[in-house]
This record gives sequence, C-alpha cells and structure tokens, in this order.
Amino acid sequence: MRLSFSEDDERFRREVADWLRANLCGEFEQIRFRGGPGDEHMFSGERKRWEQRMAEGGWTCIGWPREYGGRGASIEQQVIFHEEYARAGGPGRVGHIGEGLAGPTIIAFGTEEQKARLLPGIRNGTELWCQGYSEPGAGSDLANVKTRARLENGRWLLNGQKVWTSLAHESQWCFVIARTDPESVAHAGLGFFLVRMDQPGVTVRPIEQITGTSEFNEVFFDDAVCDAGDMLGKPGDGWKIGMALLGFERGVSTLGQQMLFQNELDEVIRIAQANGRGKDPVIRQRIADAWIGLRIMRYNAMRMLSGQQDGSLSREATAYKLYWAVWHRNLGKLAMDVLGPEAEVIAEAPYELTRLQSLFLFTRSDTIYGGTNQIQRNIIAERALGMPKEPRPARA
Amino acid sequence: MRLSFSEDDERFRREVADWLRANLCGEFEQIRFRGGPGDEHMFSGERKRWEQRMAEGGWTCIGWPREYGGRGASIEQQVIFHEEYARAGGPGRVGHIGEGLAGPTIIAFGTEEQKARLLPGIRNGTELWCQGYSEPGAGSDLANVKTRARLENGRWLLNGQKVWTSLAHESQWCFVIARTDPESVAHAGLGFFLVRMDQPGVTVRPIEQITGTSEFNEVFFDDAVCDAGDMLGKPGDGWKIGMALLGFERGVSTLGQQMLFQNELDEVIRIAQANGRGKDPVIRQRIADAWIGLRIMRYNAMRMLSGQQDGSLSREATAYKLYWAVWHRNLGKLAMDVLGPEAEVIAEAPYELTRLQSLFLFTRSDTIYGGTNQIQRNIIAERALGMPKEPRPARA
Amino acid sequence: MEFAFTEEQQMIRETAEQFLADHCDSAAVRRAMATEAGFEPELWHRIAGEMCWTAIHVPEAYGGLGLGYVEVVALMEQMGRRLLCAPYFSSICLGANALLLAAGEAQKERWLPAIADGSCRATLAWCDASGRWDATGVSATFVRDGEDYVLDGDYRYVVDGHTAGLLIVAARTPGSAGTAGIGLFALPADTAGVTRAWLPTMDQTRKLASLRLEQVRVPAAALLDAAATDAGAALANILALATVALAAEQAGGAQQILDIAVAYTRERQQFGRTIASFQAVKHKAADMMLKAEAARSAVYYAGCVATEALAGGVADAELAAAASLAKAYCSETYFFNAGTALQLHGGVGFTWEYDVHLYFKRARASESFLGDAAEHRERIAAGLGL
Amino acid sequence: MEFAFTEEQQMIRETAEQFLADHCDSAAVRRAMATEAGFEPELWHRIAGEMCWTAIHVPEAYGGLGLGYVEVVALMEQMGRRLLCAPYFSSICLGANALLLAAGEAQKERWLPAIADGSCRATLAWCDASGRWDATGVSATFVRDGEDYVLDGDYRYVVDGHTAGLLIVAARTPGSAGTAGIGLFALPADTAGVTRAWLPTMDQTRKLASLRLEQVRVPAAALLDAAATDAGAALANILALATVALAAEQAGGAQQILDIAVAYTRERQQFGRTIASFQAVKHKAADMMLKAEAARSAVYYAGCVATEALAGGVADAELAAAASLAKAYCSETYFFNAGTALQLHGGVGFTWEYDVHLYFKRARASESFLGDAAEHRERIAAGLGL
Repeated sequence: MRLSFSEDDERFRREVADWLRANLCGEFEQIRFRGGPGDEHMFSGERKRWEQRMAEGGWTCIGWPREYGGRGASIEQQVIFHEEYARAGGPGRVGHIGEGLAGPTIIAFGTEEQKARLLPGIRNGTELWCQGYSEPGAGSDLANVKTRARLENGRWLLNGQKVWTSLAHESQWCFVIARTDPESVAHAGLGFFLVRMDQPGVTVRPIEQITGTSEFNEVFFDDAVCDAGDMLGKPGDGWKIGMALLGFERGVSTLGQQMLFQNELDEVIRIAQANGRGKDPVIRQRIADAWIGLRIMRYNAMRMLSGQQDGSLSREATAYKLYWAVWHRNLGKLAMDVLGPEAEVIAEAPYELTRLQSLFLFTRSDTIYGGTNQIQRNIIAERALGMPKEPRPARA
Repeated sequence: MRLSFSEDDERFRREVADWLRANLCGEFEQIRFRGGPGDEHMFSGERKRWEQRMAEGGWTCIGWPREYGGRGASIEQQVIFHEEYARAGGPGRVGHIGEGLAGPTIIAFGTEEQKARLLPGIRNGTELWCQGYSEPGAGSDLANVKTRARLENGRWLLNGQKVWTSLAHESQWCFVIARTDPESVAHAGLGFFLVRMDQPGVTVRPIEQITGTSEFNEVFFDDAVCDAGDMLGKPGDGWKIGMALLGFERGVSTLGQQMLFQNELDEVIRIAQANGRGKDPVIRQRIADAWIGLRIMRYNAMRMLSGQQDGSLSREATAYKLYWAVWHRNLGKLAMDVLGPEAEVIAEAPYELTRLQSLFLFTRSDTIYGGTNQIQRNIIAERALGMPKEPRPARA
Repeated sequence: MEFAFTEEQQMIRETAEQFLADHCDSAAVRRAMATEAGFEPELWHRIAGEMCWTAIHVPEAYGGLGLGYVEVVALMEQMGRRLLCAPYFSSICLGANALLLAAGEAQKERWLPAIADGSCRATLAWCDASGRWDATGVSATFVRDGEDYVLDGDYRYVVDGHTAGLLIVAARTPGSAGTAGIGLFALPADTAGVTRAWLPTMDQTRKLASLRLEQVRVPAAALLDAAATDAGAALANILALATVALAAEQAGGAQQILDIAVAYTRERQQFGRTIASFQAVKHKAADMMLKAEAARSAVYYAGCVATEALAGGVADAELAAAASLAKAYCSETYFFNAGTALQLHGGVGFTWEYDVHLYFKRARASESFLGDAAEHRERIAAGLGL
Repeated sequence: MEFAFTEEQQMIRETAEQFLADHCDSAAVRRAMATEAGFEPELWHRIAGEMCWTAIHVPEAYGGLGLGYVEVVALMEQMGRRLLCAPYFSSICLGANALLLAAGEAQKERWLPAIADGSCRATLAWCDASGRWDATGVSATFVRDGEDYVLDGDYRYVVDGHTAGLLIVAARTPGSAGTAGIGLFALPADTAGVTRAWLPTMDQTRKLASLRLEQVRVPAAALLDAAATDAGAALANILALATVALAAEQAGGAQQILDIAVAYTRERQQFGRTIASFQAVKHKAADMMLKAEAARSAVYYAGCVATEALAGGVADAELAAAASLAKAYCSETYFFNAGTALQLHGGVGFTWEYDVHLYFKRARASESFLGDAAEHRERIAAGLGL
C-alpha cells in the first residue's frame, strides 16, 4: 500500500502540466475554471475550440486503446491527467460524453465499421455527443422507457422524449435507448441507438432550472431517423449496453472531479479567512469536516481504482456516488453559511448568480441525478450487503 | 392561547407541593429522585410503602372519576401534579401501570363487578400491576400474539411468553393479551386477560440488560389460570381493548416526565459548568440544542393536551413519542460527552454504573420500546400525513 | 393553561389562510418577486385596508386593533406558507415594533396610524456590511448639532429599504461600542442625504436594500425618545420581536413545503407504485412533520411571550430566549424541510417551473437573516450561564 | 499509486482474521473483560509468540519484524472487529512507539526486544484527571537530583496501567507549561513510590488505570534521551501514531457491527417478512457501509503516512493531520454504526446476552479516548490556518 506515484508517472504528470501551461492561455485564458456544473452553458464555442486544441496535442481520449486514437494510458496516468487538468483550471469538457461514455461503449459493442466511422470524431473533438437516458416521469426508474423505435424501409424511426440532456444544443450525436418491441416492458425489448441531432425529427427545448439557467434540455423525437447501421448491438441489447455504459461513468475522472471540489473548498476557506467567519468555532468544525471528507473521498477513489484493475465493481465503489453527492451538497451549504448574510446577494440583477450560489443550488441536483440518494442506498444494501430487494407488491 | 395557569390551578399546585414537602421525607428521603428508568429495580419495598402513603393522602389516581376513588382532576391539575411530583424528586411510581393503564382500561371496559373488585387495590396502592404486551420475536409487531388462552371448566388457561415486563416480581396482577381463537391471526381472535401473578403457572425471569441490571423480565405462562370473571370484554375484544389502553399511555404524565428530563439536563449543565466543558463551543451548541428541544417538548405536550380535551389523538400527538425518544437519547450521549474521558469511569466494580451512565445506556431503549422510531415514522406518515401503507408483498 | 388558539385567533388564522390561497398563489408570487419593489400595490392595499393585518397588534389608541402578538404570529405563519411578497414583515414586525418599543407618545401618534392603515410602509435599518445582527452591527453614527442630529453611515440587508416610506435607523454616538450609545431615528425615506439601492438576492421573495446616510440632518424630534440615546436594550427587544415573527413565517413555510412534497409523492408513480408508499419517502416526510409541528409549538410559545413582552410583562431575557429558541429551531426546520422536499421531488424539484425552489431559497435566506441557528444557540448557551 | 494491500499485507490481515475468529469469539471476550487484568495470558502468549504481532513494526535490529505501520493498522482493524481484550494497543501502539520515537539507542536495545517478544508489556502515561490528551494534560513533574530524577504526580486513563510491566511516563519540569519542558521516562512498574489502581469502566473491553508517582526516584538513564527534556514534539508524534492505531481499531469495529446487524436483520422476521427487506432498515445499513468503507480508506491512508513518519519521511504536521482525520471520522463512524446496529436489533440489542452492547460501549469509549471528533476537527481547522 503506497500513496505516491512512480517516477514514470511523475514524469507524465510534468508532461501534462507543461502542455496545459503552454496551451491553456491566450484565447483560452477566459475559460479557465469555467463550464463546470452550473456553468455548463457558458463559452460553448471557446470550449469546442479548446476540445480540438486538446485533440491536436493528443490529450483527448487518453485512456482509449492506441488503435482507436488513444494513448492506452494506465489508470494512474489517467488519474494524473485529470488531476492536472483540474489543477490547471481546465474548462468543463464539452467532449466528455463522447470520450467517457459513447466512445467506450462503441469500442465495447460497436462493429469495426462503426468504430472506424464514429470514434475519430470523438477523438478529434469535432463531433460532440449527448445522452438520451432519462425520460419524463421515469426518474430513477431507468427501465421505464417509453420512447419507441420502429424499423421502416431499413431505417429506425424514433418517437418519444428524453429529459435532463445536457449539451443537446451543441452535440452532433445523441445515444438513445428506445423500445424496439412495443409489447415489451421494463428491461426487455430495448435498443441502443446512435442518433444524429441535426435533423428535423429532433427538437431540443431547454429546461429552466432553479438557477435560472438552462444546462439541461428536453429532447423530443418525432419520427427521428436513425440509420440501421447506427444501432449499437441488436434489438433487445439496449439495456445491457446501457448498463455497461453507466459502468464507464465511474472511474478515472473522479480524481479530477475531486480536484475541482478542492478548488471550491479552497475558495470557501479563503472566504472564511477573509471575512472572519473562520474564527467561528462551529464554522471551523464544518470546514474541517469538509476537508476530512474530501481527503477521504480521495482515498476512497484510490482504493476503488486500485481494486478495479480487474474491471469488477468493488464493494466500496457502490457507495462512491452517494458519498460525493452528499459531500458536495454539504459544501454548497457550507459556502453559503461561511458567506453569512452576504450569501444572498447575487452578482447582477435580474438573476445572475455568483459562482458559489450556483454551487449551492446546483449541488442539490447531485443527490438526484444518476440515481437519487435513495436509489443509491438501495443499490448499496442489495448489491454490496446482499440485503433482499423489497418484495414485489401483490397486484391490487 | 396562554401559557399560564389559572389561580385555582396555582392553588392546587401549592397544595401538591406542600403535601409532598411534608411527606417525601424521613424514611422516604432516600428514594427521592430514584426508581426512574434504569433504576426501576431499586428500593421496591420503600417505593411500595410510598405508594400507600400517596394513597392515604389521596394522591393516587387523581385523574380517575371520584366514583372510583379519584379526584376527577382536570387535565391542568394532572399536569400540575406530575410537574410538582417530578420537581420534588418523587420516586418512580411502582403503581403507574395500574393507575395509568390497567385502571383506565378497567374503567372503560370492565363490568361494575370488576371495577368494584379491582380498582380499590390500585387506588390504595396495595395491588400493583404489570403488563404482558410484547412477545419474544414480535417486537413492534404487537398483533403477532402467540400466547394462547383456552377455556376449561369455566377458567381460562394461558400458555405462552411475554417479554419486556417491568415490575413483574413486584406485581399482584398482569394484564395479558392472548389468542382465544387458535385459528385466528393478527388482530382477530384475541382476548384481554387480568391474570394473578402469584400462582404456579406464572414464572418470572429477569432479563439482564446492557446496564448489567434487570428492570425487565420475561414472564412465562404455563397453564396459568385466569378466572372467567377476570377477562375484560369478550373473546375477540383483545385488540380493541389493547389499543385503547395504549391510548391511555399518552397524556398527562408527559409533563412530569419532562420535569425528570429537566432534572437530568440541569445536572448535565452543572457538570459542564464545573468541569469547564461548558466553555467548549461545540458542547455549548449541543447543550443549547437540548435546552431548546426540551422547551419545545413542553409546548408540544401542552398543545397536545389542549387539543385533546375532546379525546381525539391529534396530528401533533403522533409525533410525540419519536420526538421525546430521540431527544432523550441525544441527552444521554450529551451527558457522556460533557463528562469527557471521565464518562467511562463507573461507580464501583464490578459493574455498578453512575446515574448518567445508566441514562446514556437506558435511553437507547427509548427509541425501541413502545414502537421503534421506524414504526413511529410509519405511524406519522400513514395516520397524520395520509401516505399509503406499504403494499402487501405478493405471496412467493 | 390554554395552549390553543382562541376562537377569535382561529378565525383570523382561517381568514388569512383563505385570503392568501385566493390572492397569493404561485403566479402572484412569481409576478411580485420579479419586480424590483417585490410586491404588488393592489395586494398590499387589500392586506392593509380590507384585512387590516397592518393594524393587528397596534394599540387602538394609534388606530390599531389592539390584538396581541400571537395574532401576528398566526398571520406570519400563513404568509410564510404562501411566500407572500409584501412589506408586511418590514413595516409591521420591524417598523411598528420599533415605534411601539422605543418611540415617545408624540412619535407614536405621528407614525403608527399611517403604518396601521398601510398608507405608510416603514422598515428598520441597523446593521452594516458586517452582517452582525445585534447592536454590535451598528456602525452608523449620529452627532448633535444644535436642534438637529446629523447621521452618517452605511446599512446593508435592509428589508424593503428601497421602497419603505419611513426609515427607522439605528446609529451610535461616535466612539461608542457594543450596546451603549445607540439611538433610533425615524426619518422619511426622502430625507436629503439618504441614498438607497436595491440589493438583488438569490431569494427573490423578500427584497433587501443597502442604505447610505451622508450628512443626513434630522430634527431632534426624529430621535425615538422613549429609549433616547440608550436604545441598545430596546433595539434588542425590537429585533427579538422581529425574530419571533420571522420564525413564525419559517414554521409556515416548513409546513407548506411538507404538504407540497406529500402531495407530490402521492401523485408520482415510480417502479409501479406511488412513491409515497416507499418507506424511505414516508420516513423523510415523517421527520419533516415532526419538525414542522415542533416549529409550530416553538413559535406559538414565542408568540405568547412576545404578547406579554409588548404588555411589559416579561423580562428582556425571557423574550430573547424565546426568540432565539424559535429562530434556531425554525431555521433548521425550514431548511431541512425545503431541502428534503426538493430531494423528494427528484428532477422536477430542480426546475424553475415547480415552486419547490422558491421555498428552498426562502428557507436559506431566512435561515441566516437575523442570525442563524448556531448564533441563536450560542445566545441561549450564554443565557444558561455557560 | 498502489492503494491496496500488498500480498504480504493481505496475508497478515487474513491470518489475523482467522486467528481472531478462532480464538477471540464472544465467549473469550466476555471471559477476559470480566477480569481486572482484562486479558487472558494464554492468548497474549499466542499473539506475541506464535503470531509475532508484538514484533511487527519493531525494527529487526531490536528483535522485530521490521514491517510498516500499515501492517499494524491492518492488525488493529482485525482486533477491533473482534474486540480483542489484550494489552496490544498499550504495549505496541503506545509503549513501543514511545521508545521508537523518543528513546536513545541503548534504551531501545534494552526494552524493545522484550516488548517485541511479548515478555514485557509497556504502556504510556501522560495526562492527568483533566483528560487533556496532548502535552497540556501533563501535570506530573520531574526534577534532577544528583544522578537521579525524582518524579511526582498523578495520571489517569492509563491504558493497562495496572498490569503493564514497563511504564513510560511523561512529566514536566516544574513551572513549565504547554509543550515545553516535557520529558519521557521509562521505569519498571514496580519502582518504589509508584502506586496504581484499576479504574473500572463502562466499556469493559479496554482497561484503564490511575497512577500516582510519589517521590519516585529513577536513574538518569530512565529519561528517554533522544528527545531528552524537550519531548513535547515526540509526545505529539507518539500520540498521533497511537491515534492512527485506535482509528484502525474503530474502523474494524464499525465494519464488524455492520456485518452483525445485517446478519441479524436478514434472519429476523417481522410483519411477515425479513426486516432486512424494509427500506428503512436497508438504508440505515447502507449508511453504515458507506461510513465503514470511508473509515477504512481513512485509516489505510493514515497508516501509509504513519509508516513514512516512522521512517522519518513526513513532516509532523502531516502525521498529525492524518491522525486527526482518521480519528475524527472513525470515532463518529463507529459510534454511529454501533448505535444504529443497536437500534436495528430492537429489544434484544438492549440485552447483555447479545454482543451489540459490547461494541456500543467500546465505540463510546474509543470515541472520547485520545480526543473526540470535535477536538480533532478543531486541530485540523487550526492546521488549515483558520
């Protein structure tokens, strides 16, 4: 058991840091530390250009195999990359759904033709992806898919609605789970579709959020067309592929996420030092608690990654989402309490929030999306602790 | 809305206080502040004599109608009595199950013969009662009654086991819910029996508790005899009567209980002042929180009692048990933390605990007995908020 | 002991409930909160003229109804339920109370009738950017200059400070500190040297402002003379009364957001059943109810104490303790309930369209306003001799 | 980065798990805890002689195995799971560490081999009845008298102080305060002038004692000379190492009581189903698991830092922060998990017969021992420059 990285890894760290220092400047200076949660709608043009700059430097998709344009980077290297990226204030990645979700899923389930056709756009930062998972009214019940797909003249026609889709405006592609078998229920009869966004059958409508901004969208499919060759797997594979995709979500980016958390916590600490609330014993307790929680989050993640070399989802990994979501939500509250009465004052009328206000409000969604805390606790109890599922209700 | 008592009530308060001052002394000095939760096994002889002294003064069963030996005291007077009793350090009442539970139940459901025969013993402090509610393995599932009663030669013979019965050794009577219809399940087919403890068919076995003491007992019935005239109501009435009895538990004694809580909190505050922990900002927060919680408990109870004049169980009453149980449990923990490392040191080897250690350990049962916190939350959600019961499981 | 509303109080409460349900629905709140003033004059006129809420605890001698603070508490609870956007809290629970506790007879006669009939909207300004809610937050100064006083200083977080017609401001003699040397002044908002600016806030349902006083000259009669230049204790009592009212508003909000959440969970289906049937959901709701009920007990109690305090019947320390008790409990309860309601709503709780966020933001704003739970607990600890 | 046990560490851990499952069941714990000494010599002999746990992180030069503190942490975690009643914590995590950090070469050679082979059981005494766990709790004094030192003073809460053979005591020069003027002395427990008494405690699984030193005369060689009379920093590091070990024990207990509770709820039927199928029960268990896993991460991290610290590789502040982090988190976790387990057991959790109360009491005792969570958080806040 050891906390430090190897010399090779440290060399790699310097390489990343050097590249970022040389490139995340000039026109990109303005997007440093921007585009994170609560700020995802900002600077989308600049952030798209930044994605391509990253690609030129060979810093997109570094965890992908070399044959698909990646670097085949080790877990350590990926961790280091995400840490340095966050440390340097790298902006929220507009390409992260392609790189982290769509790409790995295509690599795992796609045909060679699909890989050859779709992966380069992700790798090169020229094609962005968004996700069509949740449906209105389904919430955490992901299998409750009502969007339908029917095959007509060799093309799939999709009808239905997805919700909570971020970056839908910016993306060229959306992956969509839809029901291919109209008679099916729950997990069966689903297909996994790769759908072009730029077509008449697709409409994007922003959702106005608690923050007054609209990172998330509703996406409507009205006979949206998906070529037969743009289905991943076969009809009926949708659930299996979708679950595998969710598995890719956990992992190496967590330590980068933590670095962003650290930036936020540091800001809170600076404010507490400046406005005198850092002398308040109760605030001190809470800041120390946040600091402890974040340090532990780091070692949780390192255990999770160290144990994940074999690809299995370890016991500790089931608790990770719940852990960070609650921590982050508490940090948002702490930020407000450290600010005291000044926490209320917004940046500008009518309703432009400060960064910490956005943090406060946005972190309320952390405990909801990607499976609410309640769902997470069910998962922990059932999968990690082997406790029984709730008995199915008797039919009324 | 008004907080103060009427002049008549204040006169009554002085009367109670005067009587206690004149009587709770001499041989009874040693039992002041004794016999509460965690201490119920102590001084049972003295406390039985005290019960009779109370009876002589006309201070038992004051809320009962005059015709059954009570004073027909108003709710305000009962509240005052319990407050003054607790303030004076009146010992834990060995007669409280008879006075507060058995008696009111007999008054409500008994025949005139039963009332005439059974109430005077309670009123005069000569016959003590214990309760046979819980069964091993049933826990909060009160309807899960396995104790059976069969009628033979005009007498009921009881077989089964009850648990968590306090004062079983001291009592002349036990009320027992038992199944009269062996085919029945859950709430149906139960009877409510008044059983003499002093008979060969009844065996009492103390339960050794977390404190090393044994306030609670198991009670075994092996063909225990209950005369036909000692059944309350009819076969099948058991659940109805039992539930009514539980209803009598809530009420006027709560403000007396709160006075005991106040004594405990005052002791914690004194310790904090003495040992310097009262300067610790975190401890200060917790003590203030406890103080706030207890004050609110008082006004919760007053609202409950003010609203209860019509006998209905108000919305706020459903939350009362959960509220005080959690408060008291937190106080136990606070007491330990105020003591700091000294909290560990017991009064005497091998295992005689201090009063506050007993409080700490005993309060862990507050959130369990009489319906666990989990059951209480179900009750609040279903009865007060009208949320649906959990669907019955489909049969496997 | 009669710890329940009297029939008259019950009637006031029910009338308020009905009025607000009719006139203060989500659309009305959203209309009002989007404006800089933060309230709709028509509604204010009805509240004052028709409902007479502005007159409720003002003595009959000054054009009021002469009722107690329990009635104010009952109203504030209902206003909190509906997120009423109106300068009631500022004008009545700050302004009127300041006059009642600190003004001389002539000053009361001059100002209270107009406040009671709603034609004058008052507020109280005391703390500066430090955000210290007690006398130590007063940094503005006053000096005597002939027949006048000259006031200088900055105020922040002044409720409805940009729209009130009458400003009651706390200032101190230069060099004084703590609770000593405080004076309260009543001055029309258009007095020369007063500048004021809206402070747009995250919670849009209560409007704050900053005030600047530069060489503001007021006649000697502007000094509230019952407490004169030793108004530290009066200021503490005024703030305690305001705190009780705020706590009542919080208790109302905590109850309403519980009701909204329960209604939503009963409607919402997931995994083939209404989510209200899940134990995790039920237990959250149960915890919310326990807190909402306890919050109500706390504010009714504090309302009784405040009524007696206004009648001169209790010690300052008792009023302060009751206010701190209520504020500490209600602050945490409202935020807990609003946060839990947001969680129980899932994704839609995160949208602008649903009302949950309005409660959530109001809960946060109210939590820190006039001191958060930790601050009030510390006050209580000090009062316990710790 | 390799944040998982090495194969060798894994083997040590698994061997310990098996050994303790075999030799430290509930009956063994109950036998040992009922005695004044608090341990069974046979088990101690096996732990030391057969398992070599007492030698684990003692350098090979002093008869030890020369492994790291991660291994100690792994063992303490397992001991915590089984509530091992043995003087391991006192002798190794206090006594041996004190010698390792503060003793001179000759002193190490004299004492460590006997500690490593278990024939000598050591402990550390420092704080008095104030229960202040750092150098400020040291009130015993030492004065030089010719070739000797003379020690006077009282100690309380000394782990295994009534049974240890070697006492390492902290004392201060008369008139000194805080971390200055501290010396550590190693003296046989039977030195003249030493009286010691068992302090019976609520948690019976770890024994405490009080010590009184009256005109205790020790030779100059008893002063641990690497830190000499400026041992304040060394004492802090010794306590930090002990704190890490204690946190590991807490993490183990927190895990075990979770396992016990889950097993119980799966077995227990109520309302016609296993109570483990109720969401309220599952969610409590999930929270326990989250905490237990995080506690484990915290102590493994702290174990790594401690290993480096013993090798002289990290700053004192980093060790202190790691220890405080681990102790703060594990203290709350263990108490939460034990309390929750008691609740999930219902009535039987309240009986002497079931083991839950043993964990519950140990959790409480460990929580305050060496500083509770609030104290350690405050230390961290100070370290953050707040």
